[in-house]
Amino acid sequence: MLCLFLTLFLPLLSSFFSFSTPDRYSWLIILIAPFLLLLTAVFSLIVIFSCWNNTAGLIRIPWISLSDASISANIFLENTTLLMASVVSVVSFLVHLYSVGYMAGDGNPRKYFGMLGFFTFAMQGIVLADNLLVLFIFWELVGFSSYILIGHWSEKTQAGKAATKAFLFNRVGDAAFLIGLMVIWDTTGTFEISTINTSATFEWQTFAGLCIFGGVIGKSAQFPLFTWLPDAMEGPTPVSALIHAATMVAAGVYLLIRVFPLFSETALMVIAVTGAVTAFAGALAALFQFDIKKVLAYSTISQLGLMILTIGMGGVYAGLLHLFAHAFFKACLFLSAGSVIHSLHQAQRRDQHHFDVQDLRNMGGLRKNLPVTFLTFTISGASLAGIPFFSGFLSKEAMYTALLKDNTTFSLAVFVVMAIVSFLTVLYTFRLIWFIFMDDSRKPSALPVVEVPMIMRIPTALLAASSIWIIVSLNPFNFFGWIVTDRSNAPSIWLTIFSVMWVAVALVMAYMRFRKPSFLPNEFIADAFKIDVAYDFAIKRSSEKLATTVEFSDQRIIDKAIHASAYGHVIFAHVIGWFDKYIVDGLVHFVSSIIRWVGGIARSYQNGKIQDYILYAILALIIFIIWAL
Amino acid sequence: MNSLILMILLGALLFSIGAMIIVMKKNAIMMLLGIELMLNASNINLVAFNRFYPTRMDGQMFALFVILVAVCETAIGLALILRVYQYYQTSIPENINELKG
Amino acid sequence: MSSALITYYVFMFTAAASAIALLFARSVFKGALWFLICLLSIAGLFVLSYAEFVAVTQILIYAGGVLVVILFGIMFTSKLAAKPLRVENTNVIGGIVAGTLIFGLLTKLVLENTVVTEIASSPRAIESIGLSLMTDYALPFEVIGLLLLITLIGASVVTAFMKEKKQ
Amino acid sequence: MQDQVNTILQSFGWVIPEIILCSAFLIILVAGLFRLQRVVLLTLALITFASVGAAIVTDLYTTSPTLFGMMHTDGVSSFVKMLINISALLTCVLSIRNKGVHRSEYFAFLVAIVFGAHLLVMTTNFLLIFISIEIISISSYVLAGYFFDKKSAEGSLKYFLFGSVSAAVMLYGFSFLYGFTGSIDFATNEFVSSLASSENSLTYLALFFVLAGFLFKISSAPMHFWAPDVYESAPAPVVAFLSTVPKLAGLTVLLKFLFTINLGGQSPLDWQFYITCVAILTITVGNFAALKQTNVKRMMAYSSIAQSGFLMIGLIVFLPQGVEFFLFYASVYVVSNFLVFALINSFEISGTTTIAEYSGTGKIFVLTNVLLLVGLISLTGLPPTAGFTAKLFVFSALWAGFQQSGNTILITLLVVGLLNTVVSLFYYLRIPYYAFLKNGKPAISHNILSFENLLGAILVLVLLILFFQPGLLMSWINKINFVL
Amino acid sequence: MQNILSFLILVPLLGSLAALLIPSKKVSAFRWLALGAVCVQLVLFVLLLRNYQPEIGLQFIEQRLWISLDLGSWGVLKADYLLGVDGMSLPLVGLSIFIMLIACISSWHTLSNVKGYFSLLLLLNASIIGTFTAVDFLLFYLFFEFMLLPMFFLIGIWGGARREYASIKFFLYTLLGSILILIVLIGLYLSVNDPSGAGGLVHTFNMIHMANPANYISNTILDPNNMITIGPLSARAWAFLFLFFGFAIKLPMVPLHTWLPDAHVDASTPVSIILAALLLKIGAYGLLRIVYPIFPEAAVQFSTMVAVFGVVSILYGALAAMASKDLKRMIAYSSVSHMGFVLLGLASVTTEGVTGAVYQMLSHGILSGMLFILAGVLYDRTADRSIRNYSGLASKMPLYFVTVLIAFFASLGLPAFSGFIAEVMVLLGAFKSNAHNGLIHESLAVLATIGLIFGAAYFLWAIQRMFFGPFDVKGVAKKLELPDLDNRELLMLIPPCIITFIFGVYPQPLLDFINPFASDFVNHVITQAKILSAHP
Repeated sequence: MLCLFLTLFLPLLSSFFSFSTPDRYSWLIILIAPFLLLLTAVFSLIVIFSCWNNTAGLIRIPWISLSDASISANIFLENTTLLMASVVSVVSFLVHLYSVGYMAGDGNPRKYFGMLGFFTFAMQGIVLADNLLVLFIFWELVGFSSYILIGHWSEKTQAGKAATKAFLFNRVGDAAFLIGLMVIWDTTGTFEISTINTSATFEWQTFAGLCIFGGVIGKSAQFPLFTWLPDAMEGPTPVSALIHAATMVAAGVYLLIRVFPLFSETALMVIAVTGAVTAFAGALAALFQFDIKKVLAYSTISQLGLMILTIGMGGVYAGLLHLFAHAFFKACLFLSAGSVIHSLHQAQRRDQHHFDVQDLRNMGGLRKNLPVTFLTFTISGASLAGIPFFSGFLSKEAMYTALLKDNTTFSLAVFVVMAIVSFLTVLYTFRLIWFIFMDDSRKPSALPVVEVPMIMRIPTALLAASSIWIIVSLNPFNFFGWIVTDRSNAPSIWLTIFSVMWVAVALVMAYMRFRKPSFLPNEFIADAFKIDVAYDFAIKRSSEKLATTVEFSDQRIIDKAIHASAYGHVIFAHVIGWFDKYIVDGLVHFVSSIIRWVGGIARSYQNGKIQDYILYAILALIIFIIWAL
Repeated sequence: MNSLILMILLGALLFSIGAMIIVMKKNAIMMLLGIELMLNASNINLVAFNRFYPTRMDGQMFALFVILVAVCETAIGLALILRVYQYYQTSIPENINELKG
Repeated sequence: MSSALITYYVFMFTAAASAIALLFARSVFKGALWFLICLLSIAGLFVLSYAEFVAVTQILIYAGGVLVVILFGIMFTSKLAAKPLRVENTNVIGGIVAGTLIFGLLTKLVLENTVVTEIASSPRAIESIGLSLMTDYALPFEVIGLLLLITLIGASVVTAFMKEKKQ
Repeated sequence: MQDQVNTILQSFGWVIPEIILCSAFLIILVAGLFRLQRVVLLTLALITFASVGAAIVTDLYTTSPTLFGMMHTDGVSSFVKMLINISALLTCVLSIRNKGVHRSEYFAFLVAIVFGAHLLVMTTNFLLIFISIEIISISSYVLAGYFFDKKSAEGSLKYFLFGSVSAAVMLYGFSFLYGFTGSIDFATNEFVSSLASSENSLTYLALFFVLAGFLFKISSAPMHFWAPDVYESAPAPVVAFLSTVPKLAGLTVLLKFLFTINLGGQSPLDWQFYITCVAILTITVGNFAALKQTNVKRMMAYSSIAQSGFLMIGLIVFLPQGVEFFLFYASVYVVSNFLVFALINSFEISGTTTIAEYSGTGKIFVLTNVLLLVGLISLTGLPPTAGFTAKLFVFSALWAGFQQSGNTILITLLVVGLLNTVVSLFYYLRIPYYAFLKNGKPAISHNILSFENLLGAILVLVLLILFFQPGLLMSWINKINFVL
Repeated sequence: MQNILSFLILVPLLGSLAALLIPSKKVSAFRWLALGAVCVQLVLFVLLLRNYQPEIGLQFIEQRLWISLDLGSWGVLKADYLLGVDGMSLPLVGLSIFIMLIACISSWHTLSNVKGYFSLLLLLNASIIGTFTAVDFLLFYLFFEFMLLPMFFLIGIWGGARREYASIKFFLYTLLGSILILIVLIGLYLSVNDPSGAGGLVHTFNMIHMANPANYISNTILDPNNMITIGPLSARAWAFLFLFFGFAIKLPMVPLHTWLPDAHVDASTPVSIILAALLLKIGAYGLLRIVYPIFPEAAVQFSTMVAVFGVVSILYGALAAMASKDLKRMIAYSSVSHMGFVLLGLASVTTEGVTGAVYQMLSHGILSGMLFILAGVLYDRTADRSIRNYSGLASKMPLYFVTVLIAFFASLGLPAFSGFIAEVMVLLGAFKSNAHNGLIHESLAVLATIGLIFGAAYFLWAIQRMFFGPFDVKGVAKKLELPDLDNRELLMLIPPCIITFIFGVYPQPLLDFINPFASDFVNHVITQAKILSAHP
């Protein structure tokens, strides 16, 4: 119990400490904050070991009591929450550690570590809360810390824009979430998830579910509100790793898992379709990015889409598993990418040579300079790609299994989408690794790139270690383990084989496509060229086309639409402003000018000519008399 | 036609003509005459109506007092007209309009 | 038709005619004369209406006093002007409209409403007037005296201080 | 015969205040001949009004028998007479620094007007009404010209012409009323019964003519045209006097007249409706025309026109409470009005006559302007001044009248009246607005601790006390037994 | 203890008088005097708080006969000096004192005519406290009107460029509102009888008596049993509308709000603070204290209209704020938007809604005060309020950035700040209303939620434009001399930060005051409305 509270409040303490430390002692922060987070992680592991597989428990904490209703900030404990809590604290600790290196020399470590700690606290709040309103509060608070952290480098105009965009997109989703909360309060009179989940179906349930899912769309960057996530990469890379890959964006998925019983059939269907669209669009977009972080961002979108798709199809456990695995390998990918960026940046500073350190086209052949980073990047990339012996393979298998559970056309279609997405995942992962580390031909011109310091290598390595299969289950081809224990969802052996084969095909394809940017004139290659042509024709062209379309739609249509609506609002707002100034106020002026006009009339009879006065008086008198008689 | 009604109609005529003179004539003294005409209209009425009520002399008394008051008005009016004339060199009322608005 | 009645109509006619003439008078002086005729005719009507005392007062005070004062006024105010006695009209339409409206309204109402009753011949009223002045009308009688005093002083103030100011 | 003489002799006992006034008039005139100091004349006038006021206060609530066969005093008229004397007293005090007006005639005319007002308040006799109105008018014509300059000459001439015409119109109305009722006293049964029995539309015309005369006296629309021109050109104390004394006297006689001709609501003509229309017109014209005025006194003229409308509200409802509230309103109006004019006068003496010239005075004459502000606020009818209480009362009366008669014109008047309060604030605030908010160079730059400030402070105190304890005055008014 | 409320009013009043007696050269004496007076009030308030018993409603009642006029056949007209506080007014009194304290500190460096300034400020203080504690309608009206004049001069003399226009506009608008109130005030007291009066009729201004239909004199216009109709509506409905719009001007409600931006833009910082934090609350207070309890059936009848006005205010205010180029104007419009929530909560007549409405009043009081201080901080340094002329302030003024972040995010309804609790409560209540008492439709609550998005948009855009990017201040020569917050400003800003945070995290202490009031209120309105509208 104490451990649990410590897990929740130690990050807050860290945050508090960081904010209250004077600037002179800011070196203390980088000692204390990671240490406190280490404690958090330890305590969370203690909690998970001591409480794993216990029956669900509820810790009651009264909060607000009204005369006829009360809202309490209860904590709900079950495997899901415990798992998520430990993931959050462990990843957060590692990111803290990493940040010590990454953010060394940053002007404002107080704000950075303070907000990081605050974020961890809020995230733990989301995880542990049993009350939807409390959950919503933390939900918004993570959004707030995300806002601050994205905008950490406030001198960058882009950072500010990205932060604003992120918060506003989230706000749209949150508004829907809030409406959902209102419906739930109206119909059930409570916010407690444990109560809502067990209560009978109610009127407006689909509507409420969809509204809550609206919140998920915003937070987890789902279609159509996903464009904020790539932009959010303006923030420091560890932040992207923690918030925009491992935890916050996963909070939406987590929420879906928590309130799963709330969703009706229709709502689930919508959820699945949304997830599918997002997954596909994200994967395609990732394939054509040049910014290393944006590739990862689109990848995150795509993976989140997969989770949501799975949950929409009823595979809660599979979604959770993927969430768990994804948290580690994606965090590792980001941190590794961060290492690449960091080392290039350092080299660049030494060399006074300016180029975009995040652009794939400026990289190549870095594996010799950055061996550890190369290793961690590859391991986590493999996990992302779903290569056997990595956690990603197992979670993907679990998802396949979940999709194929009921043999409807819809589930089959969804399965196909998922397969395509995994295929694309392999492609872009390979492309990413290849371009950064292999392809020596495009190696940056003799830059003195050296490996990042130990404090950054260790967390990356730890995360990489967490991306192998053991973390999920002992059997590298079967996802049953400590997380998924229900053996009724057994994967068929054919599925495993298919999965392996599919990855292999994809790898081959990727290798063929990305190995050499320039083509060699020989027979074998000609054959390959034919395949290339076919591929070019069948996949590349069309997919490129599709991708450009998606990107186009993303950049132009959706973003434009959203921008347009934003502009529309601004224009509308200006119209309102104008309206206020001229019409509403004008009405007032109109009234006052009427008053003046009447006054003018009353005055105009006072022309100084006595005979006119008398005439007016007499006429008025006559009028009165005629009127009266 | 009853002579009494004629008296009253005569009064009405004088009253209206008095009002018209006051409104129309570009001379303060003419306006004064108009006022007198209106007062005379009242006097005609008072005297005429007194014949309905022969027991008391109210109407005639009233008319007497009206004549006296008319004298007072004329006196003060002429004094004022003279004074204005000193300042404005005119007795045309519509030229005396420094006060307006 | 008795001679009294004829006289009555004649006075009425002269009163009305002189009033109308006054309306159309082009000079103040002529206007004052028309007004004199009007006053005298009205005095005649008073006599015929058994109000001799009023008639006498009318002639003495009104026609005698007031008119003389007015003539003095005319002379004072016209000595400097270029066209001394000409009177022009203003507000013609308004005046005519107002005048006809009043007259029309009054005539209509008078004709509709005045109950024609037998006019009692009243006794010679001079004594009762005298008595009333000392009894019923004692207060107005006193007050009118005060009013005359006020007017006297007022008129003197108005003219006297004006002259001071001019110097 | 003997009886009549006896009645007259007995009547003298009841008219001591009027006798004092009458003698004071003569005494002041005679004193003027001796070229006495101004102070003496002023003291004489003050003593006169004070003693008359005292004489009235001694038997405020008694109702006299009919005096001289044509008037009587009762609570209402005594109260109004008291107000009139207070006004006259304040006028004298105000005139202390107006050197130009210090002639015996000035005070004599003040006394004469008060005398006329007394008669007007007490009488119900058409003849006496006519004569007293003429006394008031003729004296006013002279007083209005007491600047003895070009403008004041014009103002008093206009006043005279307009006044004479309305007097003539009123007289013409009287003559018809006499003809149809056979009585020249509207309090007599003869008058009332023949009015009630007559179906004669000429009577109503006559009543309207008479009302026109009264409306002239209280400067109510549509007979208000003279007021701005006269007020602008006359000295401030005279304006203060003219905007209270004749108005209160006129309102009192109008009150009696209206209650008579309304016949307890039995009149075929809905008098409530027409008088309410007049009030609405008056309030609106007064307030709206005041908006764009630049001369302070002219603005106050329109203000006083509008105030007549508010004063009329107390009469319109035809309820005894309405009369009580009218008296309360009148008292507060007198105090506020004199407060404002006292301060305007002190500015006028220093040559500040237009509103724009008040610019920047707020920083130098802080106290004067604050007191002025309180006065204007009271005229507007905002707390914490008695003006608010007074407005609250008259509007309460209006509401109650509406509750009783269900005449929707009353609720219209309520709304129009209150909205006009907003409009009125707009111009009332112009003086403080210029004084405090605008920067400017005042005509005189040194602060004089004038006695107007002292007077103003006293009047402000009265206004505040009456706001917090209206019962002090109302309990007095309550004792008045209102009978016609 | 018995007269503690009177003392609360008297202390600033005496302070104001004392300020008049001090020679105007001693500038600092006025500041300390004002500060001292408010501190005394604070002590008194703490005393009040300690002795407050949440379980009984109106308490600390002081009743003294003020006006008692015998009107003969009409009965007696009675007005009392009647003060009292309950769960709604007590926090508002606290808010007033707190804001006054801040305003005093904020006006520390007022230059011109310090004497007049502080005496007016104290006068305003007294009348605001009076308004919040008066239980007698006439007394309430007295204080209500009395606020106008000090405010008029505070805006008009110590204001900005167009101060004269703004002050006149402010005055006329609010006066128009109070005239509407006065009409109904007259009708009410003529219709209500004091049941404690022995025998005859006693016309009373007591609000508590007015809220009880049994006290109405039969056959008066506002008697609920006497269905008089004027035009299309009953007399009571008219009275409700008059009162409602009278107070809505003060609130301010769209479309009666246009005085607010002008008044704010041209008022000096402390005056803006008072205007936004306290004067706007008085409109809402009037609705809660007077309009709804006295005319419950009309309130229920017009609930949809009220809610629609609320929602329109929320959306319109937010959009207008979005279009504002001037920082203060934006904040002013945000006030319009926030006060819309009060209307919406009120219209729902549910416990949540009403609690939320009162909570929003308090929260907005603190937040708007803060926002105007922040706007003033910038204006003091550069004399420029245009949003687009600033950029990159975050690096130059980090403390300022932090406080702006807190204030803006708290205002846009970020959880953990009081605004969130209030808005959520209002929305919950509004949504629940249809199912619960059938007053307003759910879609209105949904629309109001959209207002939250707009609210976020304009605050965030303002932050983005002003604080992110490279540092620059256009059109200011000494742009590099832009010092961060000094101690005085921190002293003003930190307490509201803490308060809004505490009430956002743990609202229960405040709810313990508000909630009993809200449930009594809802009970009263709903049951009375049922009884009254059941009449034929």
